[in-house]
Amino acid sequence: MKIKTLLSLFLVVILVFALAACGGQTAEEEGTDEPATLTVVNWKDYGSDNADFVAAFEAENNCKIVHVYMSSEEELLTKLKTAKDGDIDVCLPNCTILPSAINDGLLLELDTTKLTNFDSLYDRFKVQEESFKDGKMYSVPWVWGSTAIAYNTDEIAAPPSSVSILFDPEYAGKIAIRDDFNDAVMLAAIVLGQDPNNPSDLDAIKAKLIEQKPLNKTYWKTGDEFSKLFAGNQVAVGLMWSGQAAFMKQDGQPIGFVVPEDGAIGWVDTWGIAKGSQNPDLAYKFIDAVISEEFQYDWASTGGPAPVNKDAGEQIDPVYAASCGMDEESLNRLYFMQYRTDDVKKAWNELWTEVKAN
Amino acid sequence: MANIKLENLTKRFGENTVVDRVNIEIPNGTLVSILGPSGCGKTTLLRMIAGFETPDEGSIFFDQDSVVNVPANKRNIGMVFQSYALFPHMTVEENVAYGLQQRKLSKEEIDARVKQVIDTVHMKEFQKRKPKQLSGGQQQRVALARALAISPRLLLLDECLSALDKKLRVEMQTELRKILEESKVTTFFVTHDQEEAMTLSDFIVVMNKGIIEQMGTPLEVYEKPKNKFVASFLGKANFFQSEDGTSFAVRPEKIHLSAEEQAGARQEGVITFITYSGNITSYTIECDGEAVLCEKQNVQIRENLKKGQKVFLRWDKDSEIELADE
Amino acid sequence: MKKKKKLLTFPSIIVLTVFAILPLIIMLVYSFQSDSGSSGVTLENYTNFFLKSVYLKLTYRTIINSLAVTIISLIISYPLAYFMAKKFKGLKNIVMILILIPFFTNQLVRVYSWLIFLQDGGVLNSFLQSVGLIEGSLGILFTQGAVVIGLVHAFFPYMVITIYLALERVDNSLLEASSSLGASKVRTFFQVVLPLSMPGVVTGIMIVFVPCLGTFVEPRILGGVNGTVIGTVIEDQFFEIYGWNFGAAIAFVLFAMVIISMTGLSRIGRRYDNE
Amino acid sequence: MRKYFTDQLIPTVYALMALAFLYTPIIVLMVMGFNESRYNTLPFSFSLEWYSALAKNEVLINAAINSFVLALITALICVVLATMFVLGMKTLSRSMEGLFRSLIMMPMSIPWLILALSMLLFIRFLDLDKNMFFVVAGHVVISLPYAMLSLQARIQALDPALEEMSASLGASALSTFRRITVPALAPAIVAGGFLAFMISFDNFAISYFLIPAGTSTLPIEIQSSIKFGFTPEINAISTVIIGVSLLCLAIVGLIMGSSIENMIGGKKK
Repeated sequence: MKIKTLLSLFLVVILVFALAACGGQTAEEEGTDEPATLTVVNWKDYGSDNADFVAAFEAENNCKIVHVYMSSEEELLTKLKTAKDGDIDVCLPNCTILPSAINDGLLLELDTTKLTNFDSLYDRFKVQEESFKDGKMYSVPWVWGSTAIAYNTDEIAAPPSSVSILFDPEYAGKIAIRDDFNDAVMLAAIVLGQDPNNPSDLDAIKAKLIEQKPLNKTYWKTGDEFSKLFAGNQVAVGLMWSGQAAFMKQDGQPIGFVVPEDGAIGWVDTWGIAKGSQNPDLAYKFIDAVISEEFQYDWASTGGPAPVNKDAGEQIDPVYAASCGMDEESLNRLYFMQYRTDDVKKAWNELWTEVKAN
Repeated sequence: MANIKLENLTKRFGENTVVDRVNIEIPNGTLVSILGPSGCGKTTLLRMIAGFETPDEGSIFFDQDSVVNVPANKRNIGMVFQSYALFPHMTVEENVAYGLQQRKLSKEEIDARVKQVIDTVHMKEFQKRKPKQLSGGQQQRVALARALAISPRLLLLDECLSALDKKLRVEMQTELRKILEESKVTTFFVTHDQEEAMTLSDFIVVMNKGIIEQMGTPLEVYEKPKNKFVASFLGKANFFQSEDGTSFAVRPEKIHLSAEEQAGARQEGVITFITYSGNITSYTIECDGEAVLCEKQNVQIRENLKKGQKVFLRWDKDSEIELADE
Repeated sequence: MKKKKKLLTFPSIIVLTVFAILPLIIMLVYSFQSDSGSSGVTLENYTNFFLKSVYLKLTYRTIINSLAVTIISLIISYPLAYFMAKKFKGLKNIVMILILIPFFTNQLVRVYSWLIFLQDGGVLNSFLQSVGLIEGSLGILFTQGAVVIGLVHAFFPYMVITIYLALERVDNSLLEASSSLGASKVRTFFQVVLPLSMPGVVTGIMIVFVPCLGTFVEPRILGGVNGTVIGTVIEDQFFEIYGWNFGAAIAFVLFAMVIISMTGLSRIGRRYDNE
Repeated sequence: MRKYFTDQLIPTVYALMALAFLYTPIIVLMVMGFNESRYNTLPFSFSLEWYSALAKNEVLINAAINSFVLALITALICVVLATMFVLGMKTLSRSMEGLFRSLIMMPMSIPWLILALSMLLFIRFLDLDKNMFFVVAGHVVISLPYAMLSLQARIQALDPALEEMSASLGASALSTFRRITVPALAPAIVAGGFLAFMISFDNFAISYFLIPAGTSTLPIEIQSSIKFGFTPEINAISTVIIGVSLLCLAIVGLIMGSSIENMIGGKKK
């Protein structure tokens, strides 16, 4: 019968896939003799997936590194929350979500004595507030950077001294701030003289952002968008990450980067080990490797963000460091993004939605 | 080829009984027309014989074998649909060969049989064409050839001529009859066209509302219709009441007209309408407020009857057809 | 026989039920939960959506955008489908393939290519300047116009396909019959061809309008500061804040709107569907 | 003359204009793959550096191959499911048919992001591991409506008498299906498979949330690159994909051209 044949065909197809799926798994399970696999959640093209580094680490530790890419900080939380034991070994939460991850018990408590390079960190990163809960440490800072002013050096000769340049009608149509509620609110707070991490008057911030809105060419969402618009001379000044600005500069773009006197937004990315990791020892080795002097120097000097490793930081050419906001002075001007509760995030997000819908 | 016997065949669609306890027995090699208005159940009957519908009750026998549980593709039945249903992606040849290929015959056997059947329907020069490149009549022949190629035990033709124009239809009727006589296959022919039914068949089954009203040879059914429905559906008829209250029918051509009063005149009336159509002339006569139709062969040119004229109607007692009570 | 044939629909239905309906029920449950973590059933996500003018405003903007995209797609697609079905002979397969080929590229990459093409000083701008059509900058990128262009580009080929398939079923002999009855070509078109192709048009409208409502990539990238639509709000709820409950609620409101408009549309379609 | 105008010239010009619109971004992206600038800026300066970079980029090439295989499997399953569905659909009552059809079409009206997250939650709810089976299932769910659309249109045009006729000629149900139904539906099956392939090939959300670690697809690679910017290697691989698919279609067209034409052309009287 036709029907029977089709039905059985369908069943066969389903079965084949089920088997293939199971087959894939059993292969993994059987592979206990095979090198262990370390699953790393990070941004794509963000240091740890550098092919040379991965190859060297794999060879040295007889293991395999698998990268899973995240598409936003919150989405990393989703990944951690929906992961099964062993799905994820190490991940890169930043300080805004770190306490959420720690409070939900998604990260393992760390023993820094297992990290030979921990002592080389700048002191301030050894005691990064968000990494701790009840005196226990759950993550190790890796890199830091700023979201500050990137400008076209052909059009703007002197480094802007204030973030208020992003509110300056003189540059109307040549400005691009980021489509991100956190950056937007903090930026407006800096201009208004409020505490960027605890703004007192959200209504004023909203009004300020609405006032600023028509000055923008666009709100950029991805680094790709910004770099293309900048290179295409569509945007002359905007909010940008220090790392990407450095990279673009090295690539020959006429881009200048400055943390202005009134400050800008700072961030710290940290490594944590996921609860349920099957290879915690390997995870420690991995973290130790990426906070090593060698790794940190290599990356920071080739367009990466700023190092947390003091030995690495001191090797970097001070002129270069200053040009991409890695210097001490810039560091001291930054308002580092802090953890925000869900309610705060929700309020800020809604504020930003209202600005955009205005 | 086979004797076909239908016993108590019944089919219901929901509340509707579309075929109601039908009994027919057909000897080998007969050409049977199933005649009836649309919606009378004739197509459903045919589809049950073909195996596309399962009867709710009753049985179908090919010779001694009950086929109710035999699927359509095992019944060895040739079919021709009104739409012909030629396979559009196959050539004439391939269409005809299709049924033979299902029978796992050798290529030589198939080729020989295809050639033979295509010759029979005079389609040799078109055998490489696709259906859409053929005219309606040609498609019809291919459909017939395809059905005949498998040497079916039974051939079912479903309104297969009605898509053709009148002239072509008459031609095809004759040709069909010839082909069927040669192949001696038992044939069921479904139609709503009484003329076609009479021209083609050995036997006519008149259906109405799911039941068989009457069956018999064309002569029997025409000359001796059992009831008003059959009488009026097959040919034309005038209906009268006799004094004892029974009703009877008289065919228009059996009525004699005369201008003068004569012995045995049964009715008198006034001519209200005359139609001349070459071989016959028809008169509509108003008798006691009833229209009576009367047809005359134009054996010689007559002219004497005019519109508005008073005429007398006469017919033989033999021409009166007794009708069963409704 | 009929009963058995019915079984043929089951594999699809089972796949849909197991891999779409059941999972979505979980999401539906989310939409009725408070994000504060308490487990009770609440309507607050829905009331929040309907009581805040900003969401209604964005919904309105989304609908207007989607309508514009649908209408423009229809204007482009119908004649093209008509020409393919009725005028091109051997060419139609080639045209069909050419219409589908661009979809082998990634949606994001296509959108970024529009960005490059439409930007001031970009290809289009330079071209128009050099032929003297405009002076200065074009200013079309980062407007609703650019969003509509991007969305029409992304969706109109599907409409071409559905309309083409419907038109192909319209028998040419009907057109001949109509003109033999003395109808002009225009009249034949409006009284015969158009009604008979309506099912395809209705499907085409659905296949463009419905996904347009939930889209976020094109508006975000091409729409500039005013590129916020309901789709981007949903995206933000899931990616920027842990707002699954509210995000799910918006998605289901959107879904309800889709159901309503689809029911209305299929009524229209059924009126023309004589089979 | 007038006939030439309405039957040839206007349709051709119109089709060319529509195709020009359709190919605008495609040509831009192809050209930019040969441009030296990483940021797609003008003036154009010819370079093959992105192609040579692509040739060494195993990650991207593997991801593209994964996408291709995934889309192929999805398209095959969709075509089988959709064909079965439309064949069975004819026997359903009108209201059931409507219900079933809207069920199949539903994934078109839910943002795929939400569908993908729902499936992820569902898998976790059942305490199962992410695996390729679920990725394929998710792709089938979202691609099925598109395959269905083209098949539905065709099945309505399919004369049921053809199948009955085939049975009366002694063909088994399978033989009828193979020799009559499939050829009659073939253009729609091909078109439906093609659509399903495209939807799957370009899908990000479902793959992203359901795919097991260590496996990637082209859309995942592109979406993940975008945070810091993708290089014109992406343009290069897109160009290669378009080129390869055009080449395949041209070859298929040359070999099967006449038979496809016959299948399609054979439908109408």
